[in-house]
Amino acid sequence: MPSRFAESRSRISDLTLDEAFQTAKKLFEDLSFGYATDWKSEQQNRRIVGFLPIYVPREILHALDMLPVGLFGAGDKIPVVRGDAYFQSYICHLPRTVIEMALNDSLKDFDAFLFPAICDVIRNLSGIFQLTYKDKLVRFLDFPQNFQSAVGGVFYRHELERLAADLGALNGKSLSTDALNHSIGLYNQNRALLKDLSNFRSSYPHKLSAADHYLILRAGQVMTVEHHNAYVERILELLPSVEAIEADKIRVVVSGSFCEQPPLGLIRTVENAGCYIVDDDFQLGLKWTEGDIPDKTEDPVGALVNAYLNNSTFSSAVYDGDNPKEISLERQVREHRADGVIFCAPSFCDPALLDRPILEKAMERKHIRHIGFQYHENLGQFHVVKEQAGTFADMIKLWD
Amino acid sequence: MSVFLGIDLGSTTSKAIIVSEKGSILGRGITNTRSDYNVAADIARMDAEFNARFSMLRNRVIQESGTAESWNDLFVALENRFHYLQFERRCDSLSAAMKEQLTHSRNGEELRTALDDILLRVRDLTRAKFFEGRVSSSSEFFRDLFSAAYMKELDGLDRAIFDTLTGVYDRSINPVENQVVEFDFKTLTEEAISLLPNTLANSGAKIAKHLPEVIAESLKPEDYVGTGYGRQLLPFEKQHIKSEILCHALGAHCYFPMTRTVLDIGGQDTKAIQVDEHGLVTSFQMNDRCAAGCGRYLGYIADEMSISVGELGPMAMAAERETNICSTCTVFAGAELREHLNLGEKKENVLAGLHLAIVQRAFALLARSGGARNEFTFTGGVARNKAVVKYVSNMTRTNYGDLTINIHPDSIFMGALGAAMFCLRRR
Amino acid sequence: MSVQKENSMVKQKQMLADHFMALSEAPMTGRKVCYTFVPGNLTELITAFDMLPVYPEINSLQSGMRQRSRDFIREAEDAGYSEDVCSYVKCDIGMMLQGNIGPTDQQLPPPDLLLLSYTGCFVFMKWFENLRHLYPKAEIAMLHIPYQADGKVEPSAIEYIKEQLRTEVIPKFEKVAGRKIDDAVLAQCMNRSAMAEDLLINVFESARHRPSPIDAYFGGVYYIGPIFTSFRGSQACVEYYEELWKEVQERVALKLGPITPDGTFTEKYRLVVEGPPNWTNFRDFWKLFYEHGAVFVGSTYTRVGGVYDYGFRHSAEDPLKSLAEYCMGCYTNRNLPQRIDLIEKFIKDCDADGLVINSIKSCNSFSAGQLAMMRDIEERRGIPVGFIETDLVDPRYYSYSNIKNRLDSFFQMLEQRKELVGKAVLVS
Amino acid sequence: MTNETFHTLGIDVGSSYIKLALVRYGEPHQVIEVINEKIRKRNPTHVIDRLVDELLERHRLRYEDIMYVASTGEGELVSRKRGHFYSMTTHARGAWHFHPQIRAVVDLGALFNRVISLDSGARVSNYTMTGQCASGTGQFLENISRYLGLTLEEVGPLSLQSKNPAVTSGICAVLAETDVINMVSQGIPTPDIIKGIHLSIARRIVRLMRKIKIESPVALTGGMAQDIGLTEAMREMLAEADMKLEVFAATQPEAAGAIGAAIWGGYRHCKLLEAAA
Ligand SMILES: Nc1ncnc2c1ncn2[C@@H]1O[C@H](COP(=O)(O)OP(=O)(O)O)[C@@H](O)[C@H]1O
Ligand SMILES: Nc1ncnc2c1ncn2[C@@H]1O[C@H](COP(=O)(O)OP(=O)(O)O)[C@@H](O)[C@H]1O
Ligand code: SF4
Ligand code: SF4
Ligand code: SF4
Repeated sequence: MPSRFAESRSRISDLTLDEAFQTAKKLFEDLSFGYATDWKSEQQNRRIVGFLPIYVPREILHALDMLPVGLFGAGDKIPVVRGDAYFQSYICHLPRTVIEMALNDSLKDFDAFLFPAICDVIRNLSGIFQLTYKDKLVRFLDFPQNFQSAVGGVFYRHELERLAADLGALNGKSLSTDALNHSIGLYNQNRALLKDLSNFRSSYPHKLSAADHYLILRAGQVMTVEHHNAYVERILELLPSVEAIEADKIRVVVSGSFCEQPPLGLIRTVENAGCYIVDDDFQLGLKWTEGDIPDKTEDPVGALVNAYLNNSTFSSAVYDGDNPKEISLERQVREHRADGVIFCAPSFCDPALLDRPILEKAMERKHIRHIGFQYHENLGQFHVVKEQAGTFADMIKLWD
Repeated sequence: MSVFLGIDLGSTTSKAIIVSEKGSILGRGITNTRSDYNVAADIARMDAEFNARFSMLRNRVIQESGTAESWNDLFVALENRFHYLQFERRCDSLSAAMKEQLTHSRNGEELRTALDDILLRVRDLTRAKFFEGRVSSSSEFFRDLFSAAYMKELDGLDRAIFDTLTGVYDRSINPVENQVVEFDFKTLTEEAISLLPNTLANSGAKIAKHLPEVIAESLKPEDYVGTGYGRQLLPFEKQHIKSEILCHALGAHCYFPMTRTVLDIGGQDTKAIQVDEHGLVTSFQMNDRCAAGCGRYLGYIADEMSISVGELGPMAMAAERETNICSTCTVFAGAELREHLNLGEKKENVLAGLHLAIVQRAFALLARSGGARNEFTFTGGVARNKAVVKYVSNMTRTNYGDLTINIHPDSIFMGALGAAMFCLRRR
Repeated sequence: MSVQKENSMVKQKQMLADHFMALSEAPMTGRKVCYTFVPGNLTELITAFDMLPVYPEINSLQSGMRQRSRDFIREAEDAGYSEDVCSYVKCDIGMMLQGNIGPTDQQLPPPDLLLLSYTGCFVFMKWFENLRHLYPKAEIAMLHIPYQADGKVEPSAIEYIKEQLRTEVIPKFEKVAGRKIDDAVLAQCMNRSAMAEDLLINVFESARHRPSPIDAYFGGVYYIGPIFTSFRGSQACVEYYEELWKEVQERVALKLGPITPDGTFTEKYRLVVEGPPNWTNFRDFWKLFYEHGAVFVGSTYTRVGGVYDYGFRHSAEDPLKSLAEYCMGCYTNRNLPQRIDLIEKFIKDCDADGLVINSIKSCNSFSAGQLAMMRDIEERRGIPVGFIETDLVDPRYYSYSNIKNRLDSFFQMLEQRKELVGKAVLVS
Repeated sequence: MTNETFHTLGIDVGSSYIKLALVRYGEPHQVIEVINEKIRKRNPTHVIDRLVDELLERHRLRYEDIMYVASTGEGELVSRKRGHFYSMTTHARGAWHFHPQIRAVVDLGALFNRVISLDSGARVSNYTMTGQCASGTGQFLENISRYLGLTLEEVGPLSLQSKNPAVTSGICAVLAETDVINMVSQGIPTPDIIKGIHLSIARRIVRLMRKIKIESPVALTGGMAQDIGLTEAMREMLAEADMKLEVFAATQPEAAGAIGAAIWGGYRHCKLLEAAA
């Protein structure tokens, strides 16, 4: 069968930067998930597993010969017709486009759906999927908020094993130590590459726009990890020779956009209004684990569990008892030499918005300038964003 | 004969329906809603009553003569004249009020002469329009007819007179419109008959013969129900007021018994209603107090472009594609429209985008109420807009498959019919 | 008209007054104070350490009823809390920012322990993270309750909760209380809880009678007061339910409807309701139903602090296991299909004419998915569903005319149905 | 710093009005002329070009004589500009120019309202603005006055005559038409209707003002600041909300953005000269 996306996987080494961005854009815009269905059709026993924001242990899926595909809503790419029938006006936008895609058959080739525990909306969306897809595997994945390995760890291991067993039943595979170690290695590599990319961007923000950076990351939510590794590697090769002049813009960290994604137009508007986004939490799931996970152990599931308990990044979805998020954010600002923080969260997002006062106060204590606004993924008018970000830049440029 | 009355006091138009005890529609009446809801209701009711008497008259005449064909044209001509006479009477009150205004004016005399002249021409112009059958009785009301002709007459005048005379009109129309003008059916009909062309004088006489029988029939309703946006302001007792949702559903059910979903886009609100096989509502959704997504949205856009609502649809139909409209808010959409036009986008395309936007919003509401099911009935003033109808049909097909879509030219009366049928159901 | 008061009501009032008195005296008496949440609350444990519980949600609720919430919410929004987030949190935080004056106009003591046992809602976690910043001195215990995502309780989840109780929660209690847990008190509490739970279920199930002797929503929120908050496991609580059950039985015998603030009541429609009530306009809201002769025979909100309808009772046998099971079972910790099943059970058991969903703007935990539930119920039972939107304590989201409009149509739907069924116009 | 003076030009492109300010920069800065013209469905780019040419001609200046042309508002539409500043920065500066004692500026424009807090040196320290809904903005007021058949200039004085303001809820800028007609029909006197509307606009603005911490005194800028009825209504609403803030309309409020842009332009010009030197 001729596959539309196969080419993008084979021809990496002579890819130009432009082509690379085109690929990412195409993947971003393809709401029928052609890449995934092509990949699935190439071999029997392959399965597609859709997951919602923000984090799932993709290593396990990969080891079971499954393609994890991130479902991050559909932005403004589809009109929401039936999705609104499921969510009242005061609920965030992401679940609407997800359910819209489910109802318009975009997800028909998916074999399973995972709903990580991050908020009540995603949690209840799992129930709607249970009612909608009676014949598919719909799993809610609880993450422990207790970080003792004898307590939360035991529970999480159980969750992961149960998940692996349920998923494995879909294609008759079971989790092998070797396969999982191998997968962990690949994802370690992926995170390292993305870290390099992000460092590059932070050092040369004029050579790679935030929107393109974003698209490269987004591609990682659809591509196989092998493909994405090669792809990012190639981009890293090409980026240094980009010719561009650094503009007179301020440097900002964007915080709060961990789940429902800001529209590309918003990311562009912020940069055009004079703010280089030097770090963000847009695609947090890809960079969830900090550092490498041991990939040569007897107990790779245990390694994943430990990584979750001890090496997770910070986010509004995780209890931060011993690891206050305001300190992490400060560190992020320092590390990226940012001039300020833009709190930019989805409307009606309880986790992000309830964190905001805590974070804002902490920034004020440290005299870090900040502004905040809210968005929804299909926002089309960026006027207000432009003015707010522009004034923020004016403020810092004219006086600081 | 027992008759029943249903009144739907909408935000833009007020409708009345009279039905017989068997549930057949005897008469329909419609007028523009004005600040005094009682007057609007009264005029609509009167209009429906006249309409009913005309049908009775016609039935009798046809029964007697045995042929229907030739009479139809005759009755159209007769009713046009009848309506013109009403126009004339109202014109008289308005003229008086306008002149009254001028008495305090410095150069009053001079202006009065000018005004007299203009009013005469307004009358002539409108008479011709009526006599030639160029008035659509369900969407052009006294106010619209008068102001159209009047403004046309004022157009060429010099600035000062123009301003004074528009001011005079602006200040007079509201009070006059809110007075009830009593008409006597018999007198008016006789007069209308006398206005028929000479060639039809014979037939006119035949009609006149039946007048006494027809006016002898009582059309006093045995029971009545009011509904619509303004229903709470009607001086009706509680049992005579019903929710517009239920009335629209029941009305749609009467027109199209297979209806399971009704979408009504009116001037100030949009309703999506699910109905069962008995015409009972099973669920519904209504939009909030925001103009985005209802008739006023289009009205506002039309104002922005200085065209009439009637022209919007045809213009949007000529589009090559739909410009993407980002704003939800009506006012912002208006600003966006200007931006697009300044950037050189064709106005047809922008309009198409605006039409699509309103339909998308209506469909979100529809989805919330449970989606579209077969048969799907689309009603309300906005259903007269061809472009909206096009998008409604397209979106229905893509989202809900091949459904039968009902759009009745009379469907503006659905709420009123439903209200009338309520009376019947509770007998 | 004078408001009718029954013994049980008087008793409950006294219990509350005593409790708040004890709280206001806590700084003097030295009793330790534990802030915690209603769903999945561990009252038995708190009592076993002789601590006094404070429920921030109840404070918010009371502030709403006493028309203070608008101010408190504004205070919190001024402090940077978004308009979009749960108003319970804002109301509570606003109250603290204004001096923590509780429902009885006495100042509430600050917490010695923040017991974050969060069942069925992620906002609870955020809420406590915020409280932690307001009370940096308090000890914090976190108890994570997994979700019943697959419609059943995984044994691993019970183990997980037990382990957390053993290694995290109880040690923190012991640290704050300065002593070990009193197992005998705990056992006694568990047994008394079970007794009260039996009686409560009797009361709820009395709604199967025609006319229903209780209103399971507007009355129900009072009936659950003692058992869902500070009193479960106490003797006073058992006595309250004995009294209540006696009163209900009397009304059943006399074929009387529920006691209402406006006196007698003739039942016309029997409804089930999903979602919490509105507190800021509670009476107004009740009237909207009362005027139409509607009585609620089942309500899911009265299950947020525990679902006892399927037989669960607290038990002294393995107290930690029992507490874990209790936490897992609260209403909003159940998945949507389970919630639909419970609603359907109420509709069937009590032969209800319709369902009302009061969708709360603040509460994603309840509200996200209600429209899907509505559709499923409509399909399963073919009864009318009225969907209204209000808020718990944010008066800005209570629009009388909007609700009235929707409810009028809903009741006319019910009426039409009754009329037609009565006239046998419905051909089947 | 040079003690020379030079000319700068600020162009504020709004959604319904275009404002120009010609400034002689140099302590003290001097506002030479401001222009305020309604766009009236014309292409704004053309209007801007014509206005600039006329203004220069009137003052016998060539384009090269202007050291810095700064745009603000919808600045993309200004082709001959050197730099762009955002509305909140410029409105703050424009108001501060006339009233250096102010600590906050509230800009009441055609589609957006903005609240800006300043420190004593005209530095913007915090700000917020309206977004999705046009209720309570200048366009809303324009619509209402049109429904009532009044000019914008008449609205303010009439409002002050009200004795018994009509009660209005948060109303849509478009559907307000019906409400206004209803009020007229109930025989409510025009001043009371207007006052009711003013109070409802003021209520929204005050709610916006609560969103960030601001201190007194507060200058109002933007087109609606010319409406004395609204200013009065704001004072009443502030009192009702127990906010002790002194508000007053800035001098030439409608041109504050353009003036601010011209002044910032001068400031940047000096900076750039310094950097080049
Ligand atoms: N001839 C027409 N062509 C297109 N649109 C129309 C026409 N007549 C009315 N409309 C639209 O219908 C709306 C009024 O609808 P209607 O159902 O009468 O409302 P209501 O019941 O609220 O009075 C108007 O706002 C206008 O947008
Ligand atoms: N003379 C006036 N009196 C009162 N209000 C006015 C007057 N002139 C203009 N306005 C109001 O000011 C608004 C325009 O304000 P402006 O600050 O120019 O907006 P923008 O910059 O967004 O175009 C108009 O919508 C109108 O409501
Ligand atoms: S955007 Fe926020 S509220 Fe919405 S699903 Fe994501 S985390 Fe939950
Ligand atoms: S968003 Fe626009 S259309 Fe909607 S209420 Fe506000 S002003 Fe009216
Ligand atoms: S979201 Fe709902 S359950 Fe959660 S804290 Fe708020 S009101 Fe309570």
